[in-house]
Amino acid sequence: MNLKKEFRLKHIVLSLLSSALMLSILGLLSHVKTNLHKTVGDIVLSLNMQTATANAVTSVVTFFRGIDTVGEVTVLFLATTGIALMLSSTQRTYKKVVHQESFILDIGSKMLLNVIVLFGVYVIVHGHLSPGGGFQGGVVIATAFLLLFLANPNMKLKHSILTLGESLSGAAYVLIAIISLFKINILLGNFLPHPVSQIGELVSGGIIPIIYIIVGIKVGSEMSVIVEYFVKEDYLKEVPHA
Amino acid sequence: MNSIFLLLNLLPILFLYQFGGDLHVSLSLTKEFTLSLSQTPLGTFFAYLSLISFLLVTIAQKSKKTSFSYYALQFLLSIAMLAIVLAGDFITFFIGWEIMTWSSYFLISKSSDIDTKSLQKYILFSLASAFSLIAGMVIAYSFANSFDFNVIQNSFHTMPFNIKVALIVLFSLSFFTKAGVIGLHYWVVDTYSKAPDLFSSILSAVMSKMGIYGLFLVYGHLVGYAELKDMFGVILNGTDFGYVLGWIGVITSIIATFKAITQDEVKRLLAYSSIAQLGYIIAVIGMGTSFGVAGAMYHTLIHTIIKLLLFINVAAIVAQTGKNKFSELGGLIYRTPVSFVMLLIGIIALAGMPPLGGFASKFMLYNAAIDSKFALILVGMLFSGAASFLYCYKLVYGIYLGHPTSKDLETQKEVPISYLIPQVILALLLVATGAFPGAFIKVINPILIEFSLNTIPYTSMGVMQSAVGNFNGLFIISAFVVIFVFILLLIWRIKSKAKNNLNRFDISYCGEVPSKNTQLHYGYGFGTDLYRIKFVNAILKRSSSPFYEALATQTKKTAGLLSRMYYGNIHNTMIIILLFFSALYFIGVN
Amino acid sequence: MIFQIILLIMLAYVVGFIYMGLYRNITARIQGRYGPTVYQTFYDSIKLFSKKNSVSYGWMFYLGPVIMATGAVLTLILVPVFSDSDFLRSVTTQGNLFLLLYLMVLGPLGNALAVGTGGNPFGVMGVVRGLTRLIGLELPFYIAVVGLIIASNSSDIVHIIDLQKTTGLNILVHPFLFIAAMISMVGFFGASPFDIPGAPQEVYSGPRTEFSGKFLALLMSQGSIFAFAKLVLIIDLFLGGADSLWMLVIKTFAIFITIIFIGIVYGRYKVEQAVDFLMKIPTLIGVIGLVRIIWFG
Amino acid sequence: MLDFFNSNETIHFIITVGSMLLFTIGLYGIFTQKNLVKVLISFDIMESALFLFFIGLHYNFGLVAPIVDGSDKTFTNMVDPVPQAMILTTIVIGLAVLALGLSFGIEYFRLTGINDISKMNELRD
Amino acid sequence: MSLGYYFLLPVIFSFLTPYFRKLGTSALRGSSVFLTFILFVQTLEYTGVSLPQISQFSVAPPIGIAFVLDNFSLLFLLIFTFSGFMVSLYMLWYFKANDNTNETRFYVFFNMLLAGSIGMILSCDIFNVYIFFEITGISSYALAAYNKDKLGLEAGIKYLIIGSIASIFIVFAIMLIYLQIGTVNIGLIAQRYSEIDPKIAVLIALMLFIGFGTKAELFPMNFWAPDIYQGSSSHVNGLFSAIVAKSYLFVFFHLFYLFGLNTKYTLLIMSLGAITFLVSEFTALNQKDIKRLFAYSTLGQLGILFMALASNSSDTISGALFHLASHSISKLLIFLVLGILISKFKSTKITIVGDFKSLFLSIVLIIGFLSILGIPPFSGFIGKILILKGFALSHNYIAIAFILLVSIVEAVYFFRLIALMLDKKRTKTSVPVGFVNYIVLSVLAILIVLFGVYPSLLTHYTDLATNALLQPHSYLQFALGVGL
Repeated sequence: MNLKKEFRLKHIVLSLLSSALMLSILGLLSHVKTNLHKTVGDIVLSLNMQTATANAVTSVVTFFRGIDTVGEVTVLFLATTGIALMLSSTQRTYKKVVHQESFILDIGSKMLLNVIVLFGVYVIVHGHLSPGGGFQGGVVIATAFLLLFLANPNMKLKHSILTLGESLSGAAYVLIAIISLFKINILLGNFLPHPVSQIGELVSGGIIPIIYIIVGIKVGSEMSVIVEYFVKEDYLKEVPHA
Repeated sequence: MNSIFLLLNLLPILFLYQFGGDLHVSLSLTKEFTLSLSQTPLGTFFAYLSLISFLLVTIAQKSKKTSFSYYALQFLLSIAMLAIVLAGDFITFFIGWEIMTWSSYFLISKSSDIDTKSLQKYILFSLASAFSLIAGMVIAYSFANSFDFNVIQNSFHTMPFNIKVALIVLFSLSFFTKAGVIGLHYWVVDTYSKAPDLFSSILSAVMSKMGIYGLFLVYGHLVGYAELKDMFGVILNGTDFGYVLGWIGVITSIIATFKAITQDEVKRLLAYSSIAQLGYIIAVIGMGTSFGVAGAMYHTLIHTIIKLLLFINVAAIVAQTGKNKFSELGGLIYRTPVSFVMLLIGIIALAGMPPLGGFASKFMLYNAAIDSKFALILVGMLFSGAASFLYCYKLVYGIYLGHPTSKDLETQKEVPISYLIPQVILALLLVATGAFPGAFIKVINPILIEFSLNTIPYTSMGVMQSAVGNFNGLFIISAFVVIFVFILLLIWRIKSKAKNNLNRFDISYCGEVPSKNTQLHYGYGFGTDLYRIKFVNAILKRSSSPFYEALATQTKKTAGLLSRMYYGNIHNTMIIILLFFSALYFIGVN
Repeated sequence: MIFQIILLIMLAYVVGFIYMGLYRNITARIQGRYGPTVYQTFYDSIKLFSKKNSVSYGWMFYLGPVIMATGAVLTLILVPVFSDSDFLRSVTTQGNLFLLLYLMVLGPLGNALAVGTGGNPFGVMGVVRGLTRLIGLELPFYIAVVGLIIASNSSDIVHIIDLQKTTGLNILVHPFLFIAAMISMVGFFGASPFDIPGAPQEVYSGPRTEFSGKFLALLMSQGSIFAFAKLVLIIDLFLGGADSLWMLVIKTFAIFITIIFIGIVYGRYKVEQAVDFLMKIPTLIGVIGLVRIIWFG
Repeated sequence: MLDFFNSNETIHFIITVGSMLLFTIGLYGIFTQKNLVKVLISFDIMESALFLFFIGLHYNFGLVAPIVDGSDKTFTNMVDPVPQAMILTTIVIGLAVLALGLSFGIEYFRLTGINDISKMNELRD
Repeated sequence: MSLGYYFLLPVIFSFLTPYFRKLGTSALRGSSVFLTFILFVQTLEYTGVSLPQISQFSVAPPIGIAFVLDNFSLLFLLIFTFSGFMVSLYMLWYFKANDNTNETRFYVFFNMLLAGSIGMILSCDIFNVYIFFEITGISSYALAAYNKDKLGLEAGIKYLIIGSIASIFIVFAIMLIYLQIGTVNIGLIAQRYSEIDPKIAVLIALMLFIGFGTKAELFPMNFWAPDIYQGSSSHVNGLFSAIVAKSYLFVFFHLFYLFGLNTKYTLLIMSLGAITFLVSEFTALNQKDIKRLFAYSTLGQLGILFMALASNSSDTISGALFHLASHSISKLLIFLVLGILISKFKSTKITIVGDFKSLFLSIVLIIGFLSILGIPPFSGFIGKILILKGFALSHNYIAIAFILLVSIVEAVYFFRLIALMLDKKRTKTSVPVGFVNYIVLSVLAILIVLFGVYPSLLTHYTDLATNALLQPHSYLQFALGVGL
């Protein structure tokens, strides 16, 4: 009882302190945006026409701050590898879950899969024209697989294909960056033709849609792998070693 | 292997001889640091001293099975010491100093009876000494903008007074630790006694002298005795500084002497004796008079010779018998007669008795004290000298005289010749220094000129001059020999044949007949009854070990206390980080 | 010179033995005994020289007494016996006071070595006692000597003697030092209360237990020579030396009789008591004298 | 009245207050919660608060999303795209860290049965 | 070669590791050695080039992102690529002698750890730095937990939680910077930092300080660090100590001097560095676990580096950079040797250093120890004496006394270990070293000795680096895209 009270006291003190801290910071932040200078974003917007990309955010993500995205993809890749390291079943055997098969669920999920994947592909492909892009689309695709797992926990993904997608797309991204170096002497430059007149069309913006497609493949496969590992953790029980 | 390293040890001597006292080399290490060797008379003296000691010890190692790494480290050590004494700047000096520290550490660790605690003691004190040195040298650098000795010497008088004092204190602490001044001697005894037997001779004879060299370097060369006098003022006929150092040295000497008397282990006794003898040197080194410097220098020489002789002697006995305690030894006089004579010569010199070199050096020391009118310091030195007769006698009695304590001692043979050769050389040196004390004045005068002190008048090889009287070593030794031979012949001629080689059990023994099992080796433990004398008891019951042990305990406790912060709770760590942020935020923003 | 030395040794030998005899005689008279004749010790030594040795423990046992005697003789010839005379002056200038201080210990060392070789427990006990006593005994004497050296700024005895002609006798100028030195002297003469090493009643005769025949004779002879040398040293240092044989005898006798009278009054200390005492009273007196010289001299 | 709500200052203030409130909730979670999952959730809440704050403060009235449609092909009067891109990146990174943390947690829970971060103290002095 | 390869090459190698694995383990290991080797050789080539160098991505800064290499980052680049090369060679032995189930994944994390650290020191865009910060972070979390045992996972979780806290602070700071001055380019921020509202500026500085200070293991934000070291494998610790901690340190001080925070916060950081040094060296005395012991030793050395690097004087900083390089090499050496011992004895008690019998290992280990203690003729001595000299020239005697006094405490445990090694009473087991380790360890040991006896090899670069740090004018110009 006493102990509990003490702990509560600690909580109260700490939360009061954090509130005080945040209030104080809040006071500071109230005059935060003073716009001393033109932001980089404003310059980017003014330059964006040259990239022939309708979506300025996409051009920032894949072009102006392209190396950020390479890093981001790498982070995701590392996380996937880490999760695979932790949760991969190569060192453990799982028993099959007794799963009550439901016809409707099975068929319904498989039907929905196509629709969802299609939507994901759409989001990816139109990343440079409308809100969305590789990351978003990739996650949409991964949700399709999540649906499959929810319907049938015993399902297995073909890891070799996913790894292929993951690795090759990543490598392709880097290769594009390097090819650009040879072509126009700038890493990750937009070396494909990207006439401004094409803005708003599906084929526009040079390498930007290609990069987003690559990112989409990569994110999609990685997220699927992550989803698979976590779903299996939830559904499948480990068989203790003899 | 021995002969290879013998030749290798000869090389630096030849090298030094080749340069003939005028070696000046420098090598740029970085844009700030230069390694430079610059030979001074002082350095040359110490260089020859250490190199010849190494040579002699290497000779003695011939009959002891010694590994390659031991020889290599020993050679490295000798080179490091050469670097120290020839250094022209502090970087070279310090590099030599530290190489000396760790190479000797590894040499000590090769001993069979070394333990971790002694090793730790040795290295920590050595490093403390080194760090004190490094602190001094960077502080000096901050004013002189150079590590070069000459530059520091020239700019020393421009430094603020407190910096001067700090420098002197730091350097003194560093070198005092190496020389084993009382209070800082905690490592000395354990290390000397547990080091490999022959290496103990190097430790005591040569390595402690590096501390003395450092003191000379600082007091004589960097600071200058005139500057010391200006800084600290004058008392009696000497300087305040010399007076303080005099008392430090005398107290060291007296305490160590009494501690030495009560030891049972041979090498521990020698270790304490070493502290005591270095105490004499320290007592006069700060006086800043010609005799002070000369006395310290001469005693350095004599003490090196004596300690080499005694440690090699003891090492031979330990190697031969496998015993290193007075209570286990005894009665070796007729089994190892040459060793006995060598030890006898050694202790006669150690006690400072005429006609050997020991007296000449003592005479110089006393003259230094008289020169400055430091009467009580002089009395202290004399007193400590008188007390040292006890341990000298204990040394010779416990090992060679009396009765053997065990069967295997009765059948001992003379120690191997390789041990005896260096001993004989050293004994001859002692006789020579006794007979020709004046010869040393020729060596010392260039050093006195280097320190800009008056030179000591030189009349002839045999005569030692001083302001308050002189003595003729050659006369004394020849008179001694003549009278000795005369009385010997006289006694010889008196025909009263003695029954020789009496059985050792055939002694007056209160009417009882001692049997083979009776313990007859009495008196090896003498000195322990000194506890009953109040004054001595006050010295003996005190020790620096409680202080250092308490220090160690407190450090450990602090460590335990601090390590409780790292108790592995990541939640609290997070909270601490956030609280730290809030604290800094509230301080920083408001 | 050789002749002079031999003469001096003879003189010391005779005077020393007579003093020894006197010592025993006077002691006996004070204690109400008749005592031996004055020449008794002399006879003893002659007798012992001609006697056969019963024991020997090898060459060191042989050499020990010789070293001891050498020390005594060397001390004797280095002490200026007569002031204002060239008697052995060329020899005495070769040494100095410090040398004498150390030579005085050479004898005990030789003794100790020989005794140690013998390995007799009582002998060793005596030696150990003697050496322990030495710590205390030397201290006041050193203080006195150091005081004189600093006061006269010389360690040359002849110079100290000469100086007393102008400044007055040291016994009057530096009485504290004289008292300290005298207390030490009592010990050096092996008189009570410092006759610990010999201690005839407890440990036979201490260091001398194993000696007999010519060795004992040699020990006795060197003892008397040494005693004479010490007495001469004291009168040189404090009483301005002696310019004639008569003065020498009178002055040495005066010192000697003082020592006897001091010694007779007291019983024997234990060794630690002796050292304790010596480190307190005489040392204190000496230090007072010393401080007087260096700070107020 | 509506003008008051339509002013940039008001909307920025509301967003700041709201996001900082969210941040405080996250901070509270860190301070009080010891379950690993809850701690990770708290981090996520804090990150979300930051995203909200950052994006929100870059929205001014009258600005549109930085995408051109067919008719008007100029990038004017648009929201700053750089913060959005940055937030997109940060979200993915946050996701990655969260997933990795969860997988660590799962594995650790499987080995020891502990999910309380203050009890994970096998490594300690 | 473009600077961008420093990041892109490891990335592509990482992505392709599964395929290297399919070609065989030797291809996998060889790929990593090859990668680190090119990076190292490339860095060596940069030593002969006039710096700064810039290589842009897509668009020129300040709109886009670029990698800028100046003399300050060159020093770190040399250390990182060299350490990486050495570790990758060492791993050839490691996976032969130990369990290699997850070898592929190890190489992914290893390559990216290197790439992330290098990116952090090269990038001139603070948000990009944050990305690399996270790449390094995630790689290190995974490497810490790599063994999948209880301790490793605990270390991973702890590291991850701390990393999250640090990243929240950094993100917050970046957002505030962008809100204030509308840019994330370091050059522009440095130019405009003084225009920020002073209170907000303090807040930003504090947040960056907490973020990078936590990762760079500054007291009192380092309570997690020993746990991580204890839980991870020894070679991973070598990476943490030689590369990761140093990269955070780089960013910390780079921003510290570029943003002109050195005028205000010198005393704070110096005293925190001093406390770090004191606390960790004392705490190390009680350790029973060898990895944890050296974790504290690392913390202590970082403490000295914080003290010296924050000191604002060029002499001290130059010494500190020398010390940093020397410490990286020595710690790497020590951790690699410990890795060999731990894999032999399957124990992490400190007594294992007393149990092995190998003259080679003993010698290199002792060289490492002595170097860290700052004993001549090893490189650590030059570093320490340069630092002390720097402090002396600025008459900061308290710092000198402090460093020297605490160094004695440091010596206590180092020489306890050495005494353990020299103890003849212990039963010694011979340890197989492995051919490649002879090369790796002797190269490291030779370097330690070489820098000790011929320091101008390194002081040349540290002096240039110091100039670059304290006079960042040309760096700022390049960061704004002038050099293109």
